[in-house]
Amino acid sequence: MTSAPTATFTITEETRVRTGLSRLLLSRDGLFVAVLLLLVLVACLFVPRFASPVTTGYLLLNAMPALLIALPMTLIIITGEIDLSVASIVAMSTVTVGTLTTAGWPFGAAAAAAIVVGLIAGAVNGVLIAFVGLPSLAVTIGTLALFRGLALVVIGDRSVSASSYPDAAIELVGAKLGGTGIPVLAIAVAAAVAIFAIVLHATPFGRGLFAVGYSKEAARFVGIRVPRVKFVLYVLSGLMCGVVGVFWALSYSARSDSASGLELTVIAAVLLGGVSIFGGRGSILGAVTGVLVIAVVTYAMRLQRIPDVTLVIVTGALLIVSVVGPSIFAAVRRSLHVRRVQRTLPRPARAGAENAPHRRLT
Amino acid sequence: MKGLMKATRLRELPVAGALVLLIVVTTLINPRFLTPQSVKDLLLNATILMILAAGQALVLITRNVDLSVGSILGITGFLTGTLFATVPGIPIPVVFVIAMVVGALLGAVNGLLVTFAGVPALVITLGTLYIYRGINNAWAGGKEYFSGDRPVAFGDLSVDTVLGFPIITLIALAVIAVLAVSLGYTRRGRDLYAIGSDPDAAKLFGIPLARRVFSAFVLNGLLAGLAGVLYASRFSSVGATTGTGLELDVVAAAVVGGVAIFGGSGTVAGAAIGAVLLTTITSSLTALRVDKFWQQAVVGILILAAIVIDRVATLRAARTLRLSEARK
Amino acid sequence: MKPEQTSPPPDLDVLRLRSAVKTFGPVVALADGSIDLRAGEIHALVGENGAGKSTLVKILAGVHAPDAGEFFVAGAPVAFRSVADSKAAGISVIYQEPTLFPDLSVAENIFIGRQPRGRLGLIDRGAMRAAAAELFASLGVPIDPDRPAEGLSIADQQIIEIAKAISLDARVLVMDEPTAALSGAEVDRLFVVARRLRDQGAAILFISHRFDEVFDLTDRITVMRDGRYISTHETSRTDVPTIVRAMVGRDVDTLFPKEPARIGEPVLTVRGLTRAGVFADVDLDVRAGEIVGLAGLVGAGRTEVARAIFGIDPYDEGSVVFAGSALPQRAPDAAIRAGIGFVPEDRRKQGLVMDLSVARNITLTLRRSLSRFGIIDAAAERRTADDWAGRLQVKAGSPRIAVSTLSGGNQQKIVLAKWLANDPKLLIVDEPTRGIDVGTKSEVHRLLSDLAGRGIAILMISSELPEVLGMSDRVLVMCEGRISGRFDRAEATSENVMHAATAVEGARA
Amino acid sequence: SGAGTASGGGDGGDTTLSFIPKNLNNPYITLELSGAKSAAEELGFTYAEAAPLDAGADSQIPFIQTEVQNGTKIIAVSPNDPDAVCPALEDARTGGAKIITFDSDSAAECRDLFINQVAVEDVAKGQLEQLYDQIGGTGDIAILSATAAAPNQNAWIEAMKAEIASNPDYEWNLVATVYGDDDDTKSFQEAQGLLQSYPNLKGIISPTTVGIAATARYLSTSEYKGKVALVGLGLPGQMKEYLTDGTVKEFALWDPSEVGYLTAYAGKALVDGTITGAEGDTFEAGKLGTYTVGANGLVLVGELLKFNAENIDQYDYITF
Ligand SMILES: Nc1ncnc2c1ncn2[C@@H]1O[C@H](COP(=O)(O)OP(=O)(O)OP(=O)(O)O)[C@@H](O)[C@H]1O
Ligand SMILES: Nc1ncnc2c1ncn2[C@@H]1O[C@H](COP(=O)(O)OP(=O)(O)OP(=O)(O)O)[C@@H](O)[C@H]1O
Ligand SMILES: [Mg+2]
Ligand SMILES: [Mg+2]
Repeated sequence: MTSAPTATFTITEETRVRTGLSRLLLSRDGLFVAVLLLLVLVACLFVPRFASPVTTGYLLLNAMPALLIALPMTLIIITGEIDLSVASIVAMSTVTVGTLTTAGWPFGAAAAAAIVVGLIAGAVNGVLIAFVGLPSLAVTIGTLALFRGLALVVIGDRSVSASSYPDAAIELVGAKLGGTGIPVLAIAVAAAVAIFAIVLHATPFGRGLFAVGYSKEAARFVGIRVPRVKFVLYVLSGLMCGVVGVFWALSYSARSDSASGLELTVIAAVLLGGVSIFGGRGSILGAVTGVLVIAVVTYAMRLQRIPDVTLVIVTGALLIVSVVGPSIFAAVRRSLHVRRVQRTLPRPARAGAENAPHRRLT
Repeated sequence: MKGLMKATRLRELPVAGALVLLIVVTTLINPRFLTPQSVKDLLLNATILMILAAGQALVLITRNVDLSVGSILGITGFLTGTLFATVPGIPIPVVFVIAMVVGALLGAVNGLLVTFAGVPALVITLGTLYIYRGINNAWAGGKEYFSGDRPVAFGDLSVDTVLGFPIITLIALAVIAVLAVSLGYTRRGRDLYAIGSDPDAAKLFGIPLARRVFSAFVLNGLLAGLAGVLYASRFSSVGATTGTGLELDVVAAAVVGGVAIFGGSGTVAGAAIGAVLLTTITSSLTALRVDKFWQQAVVGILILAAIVIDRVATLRAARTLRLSEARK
Repeated sequence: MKPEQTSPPPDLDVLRLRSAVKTFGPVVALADGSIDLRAGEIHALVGENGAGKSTLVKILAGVHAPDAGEFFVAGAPVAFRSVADSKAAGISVIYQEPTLFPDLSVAENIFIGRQPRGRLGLIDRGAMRAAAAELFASLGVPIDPDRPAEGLSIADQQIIEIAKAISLDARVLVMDEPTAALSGAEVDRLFVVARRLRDQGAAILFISHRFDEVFDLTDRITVMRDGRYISTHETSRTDVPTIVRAMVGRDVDTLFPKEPARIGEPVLTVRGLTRAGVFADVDLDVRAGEIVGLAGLVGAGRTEVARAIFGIDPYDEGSVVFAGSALPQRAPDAAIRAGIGFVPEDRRKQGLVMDLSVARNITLTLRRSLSRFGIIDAAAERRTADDWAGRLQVKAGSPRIAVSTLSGGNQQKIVLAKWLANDPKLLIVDEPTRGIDVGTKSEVHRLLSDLAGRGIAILMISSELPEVLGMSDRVLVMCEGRISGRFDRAEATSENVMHAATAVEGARA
Repeated sequence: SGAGTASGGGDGGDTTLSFIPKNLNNPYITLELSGAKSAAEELGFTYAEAAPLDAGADSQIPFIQTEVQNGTKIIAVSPNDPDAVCPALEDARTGGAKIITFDSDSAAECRDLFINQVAVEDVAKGQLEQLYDQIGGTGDIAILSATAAAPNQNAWIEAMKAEIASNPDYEWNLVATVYGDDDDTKSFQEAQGLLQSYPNLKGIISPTTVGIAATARYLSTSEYKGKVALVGLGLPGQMKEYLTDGTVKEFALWDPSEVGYLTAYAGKALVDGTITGAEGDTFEAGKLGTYTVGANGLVLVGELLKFNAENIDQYDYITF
């Protein structure tokens, strides 16, 4: 082939490709994990009693629902969609396990039924969004009301307390790993996180999600079955919500308003974790860090008896700073760069007086 | 051909049809559904959501969204209560103006962050949803202002009627009419559609994108401020939690009314009709004595039905277009 | 430098850009962009893909602010801060990629921001519609001003862009590859309009990779290379080889180097393919090692047939047999697995995921073959991407840069790389050289020829007759959704093909 | 309770009284807490309050957990759900804390004491008597409650139903029970829905301060003003205008600040061992006098107060 001259000019020190670890450390995720660690450190130093196994136990257990739902939510947001109905699905699942247990079902069967209910709910979202082609924001606002409504239909004004379930199940939820305070369930959650991270970042399926997020049409042209992918994600989301519902029933109680408002918490955490609402960008590490940052800040502030009002404001501010910050940072960098370029490039010869005619063309 | 194009543009038609059908069926079963008092109640219920949905439509059309409206309404509602309680004799129009200005300022914060920092509106307004709500909580604390704290004339705005229409409903209708005309028949209004239709193209074309989007947010904030005042006129108390959770209802109303969630199409009139439909369905379920526990589920089904119908209508219009062009 | 080069007296210039610099991060898109436009001339700007033409255009348009350089309009120095500024200065631009608003009507697309107003200052829709209809009439195109822009073909979109620019009555009209998507008749009409505007005193900057057009239409030609101004020539006093040499800095080999290849068994067999209202009764075969050209006027339905074969669109009747077994409908993944590659006509929307990196785009079709036990082998992925980017000589800062930052020609190479990496048996290429410069074009042709030589079957859709005739072993012609002519290489002449392309009465003229 | 105590401030430990109401930013609760706060001052205890911003069933749990970790010895809570808080309360008791529920109760085994405003039966009977005085013993009536799962409201409603069934004077037809979720807007619309669906409705009972105010507001702005009777539990300061304009003739409540006040004193008595929560224990409660623990650890604050146009000016301090 002919040797074409290269048309791209590169300023070498800036295109030097960073590799492996240093890239991760300097990436947004890396910085964000550092922020999390710093927060934990600050909390340990300055918040009395934060550094204790009690914290690990409560904090992790409290963060678990949001964490588990954040995993499929990350995948969904990366494809450019959203799921607002998650909390309502959790409520349906919770209510299912509660009602069936009181109706005499064995706990295992009731829990399985609850997970199936979650799965079906996810499939309903999936069919409407993936196969009928409706916008996910609109659909899940609808199912947010519908699923919560169905939970209400099933359980009405009753509630089923955690004490209705077998002690073994309750104990499992409360069990800790020795003296660390880390809940036994955290192992399962960590496994879920790892599975989702691998699926998203290292499998063909995950690769496809990013492509779908940036351009559904282009994704179609490389053989990605976009509707099927979306359907799978919503079913996955429903499944996780089903699981969380069972956890919820065991930890708290089964009511029609269980987990209400959880959807915004999860979405806020995922977005805080750097997942782009427009799709195409994001990582499981970021999303998980997002959930944990909010959990740690919340926990530390509550230990200090700082009113929730402040917490609400801090959450909102964090969210805004996390997205505005990088964009300001980028703008500053851009302008610095332009200035440097202007300095390095030879100034064009100043147009002399003869080049600045005063006559105007009309 | 003309008729076809009209049909594809009039996305609000199916909703309006559904609304009429709902009212007719409910009235057939429960004739009291259309007594003057009930009609008045229906209109009053819809008023606030109508204003909010119309404002939201402006923002949605530009391919943005404002989730903070419930919180803005909360702040301006409480502000209204505070003004009346702490500044005795303050003229009612002044309160309207102050609340709307505050609403517009809060909207401007959203607009600034969205346009100049160039970050997605959903994230920004989810953030300000929390922040504004937090501010409202911090400010109000456990304090609430009751209707007794406000002048009777102010409360009467949502009691007295002209030609069967409550005054606040008339205010809302006037606002929506002005908005509808500005959006459909002014250059700035049409710019909003262009922006929502393809923001990149709008930028290349030289439409002042940031300024237009910013003004959509400001207007939406202003309308939320207006809604806050009307809320204080209508309901008995305003406090820290006023307007909580309203945002999703507002977006749902706009979507049901045919405003595309991804911008570029829909009208304020459609959004307003969507709001009326959503509030009417609640009333009509009550009037039909549908089990209270079923109501929320029915509302969910209604939202889904509305978007499915809209989708089917759009698809059919596109198909007709394709076939008619093929025949050409 | 060449003797025919001229340096015009400066006081005639209605627009003058001097030594403009534009960088995007590490990429210097424009190192020394200069251009002078005179009132009453049509001025061509040519250069290889990535030479910086579109970047220069965007500086004129006020989309990008130059990092350095000087800019005069009508003699006065200007610094545009926005597109509005440039419009106010009388500069109207047709961008390389159409920029229409899909939800708005065609009429509104033309007049957005300056709709005619009636009583109370409100928009007069009737007047707007009438004005649009009048414009279309003057351009001789039958577009309904009331239809939404959504779903228009690229050609029609381009025509609307042209109508929009014309209606602005600008004193400077910039057209960035306006003809890339147009057929002969439409190009002719555009030229008539352009000449009329020139005669009325407008300055027109015309960018094209098609030399016949450049020489037919323009008065002067400015050449750019590697982001730099090279030279300006009087059109009447120069010739193609001179310009090409200035563009690429060397002599270019013959275009269309199709080598005869050993033609084998049919790989693709399509019978009676029909989709109501779009195409009907399409029969075609492509054999191993064969290049089948699919010619026709814009809108003849060639793209639709290709999409149906590949499984993007459904069809109502007919069968598609590939390598001996039937291909399922609407399953691009099955088609890819069976060994079909498809280079679509809209590379920005369909061919590439623009925000994804060069490397990720190349390996997108290889997701499965690059993975072991369901996990992608990242090292192999990187190697593959580097390998193919190198083989096609893609010019990109780094494999991790987003393809959206590459020039059109380089983007097209990425699309090709993506499919070649997948080792296809059949490659369907739709307008493979649209918007591609001469140098790259001959590379693409050589590549296609090579592939055929290695036994790959190629179905090539092209609106450029010389390309079809030069490259194809056989030529099929479509008209109004039907195959209206079949020719062997020997019998395929421009007359035959054009005749078949317009054979059916009432074909879109 | 773990490390870090050294750097701690004065919170936690034996002298902190921690109040976790249903939520914050609600006038009724503010009033309750004001009583608790003044009692804590009298007792020389550190007063702390923490609660979610919404009255969700599960949202109180993290706050209880925080108190557990802070080692607080007296936790007073008004559960939004009687069962959901139990596991957390169990943890607290394991850690040595005394648990008092006030205003609304948890499952009895999860707490030491329940400070109730007024006996459930008295609340129910009092409201029914007020209604009987206004509309007699016949006709359609309806109830507008708070949330569907609110424990105290549900207890009162049950008691009302029992009383209607057993009292021969009451021949009312209870047509509906609806829930305004203690949300002003929602309660307002539920009231409206009731009147529309039941044209013959003669009276509404709303045993929640938010519900009665919203219903009164609706009635006062509609044609039903003065025609449909409204009774229930309301804040005098808020309801005064409706007594004045004739929408409401009489309603009831107690002094919420006394509930908080008594809760604080009961907490002190529990922690210093004066009482254990067993039936018959007695303790001093400052200005309120001496109280005795009843069956199931129940302590009653006092009587139901009835407000009408005559006495309202005496009581409108029960607001802010
Ligand atoms: N602008 C248009 N107006 C009306 N019909 C159109 C238009 N564009 C395409 N079509 C319809 O779609 C069919 C196929 O068009 P398509 O653009 O795929 O043809 P093509 O031969 O591939 O042209 P191109 O050279 O643009 O690729 C046409 O037969 C026509 O019926
Ligand atoms: N937004 C951008 N970010 C980064 N690089 C860019 C951007 N826009 C253009 N470039 C780079 O600038 C160079 C010039 O691109 P430009 O689009 O001006 O070329 P062109 O001459 O118009 O090519 P073509 O004929 O293919 O359209 C290319 O190398 C391209 O990759
Ligand atoms: Mg270009
Ligand atoms: Mg085509």
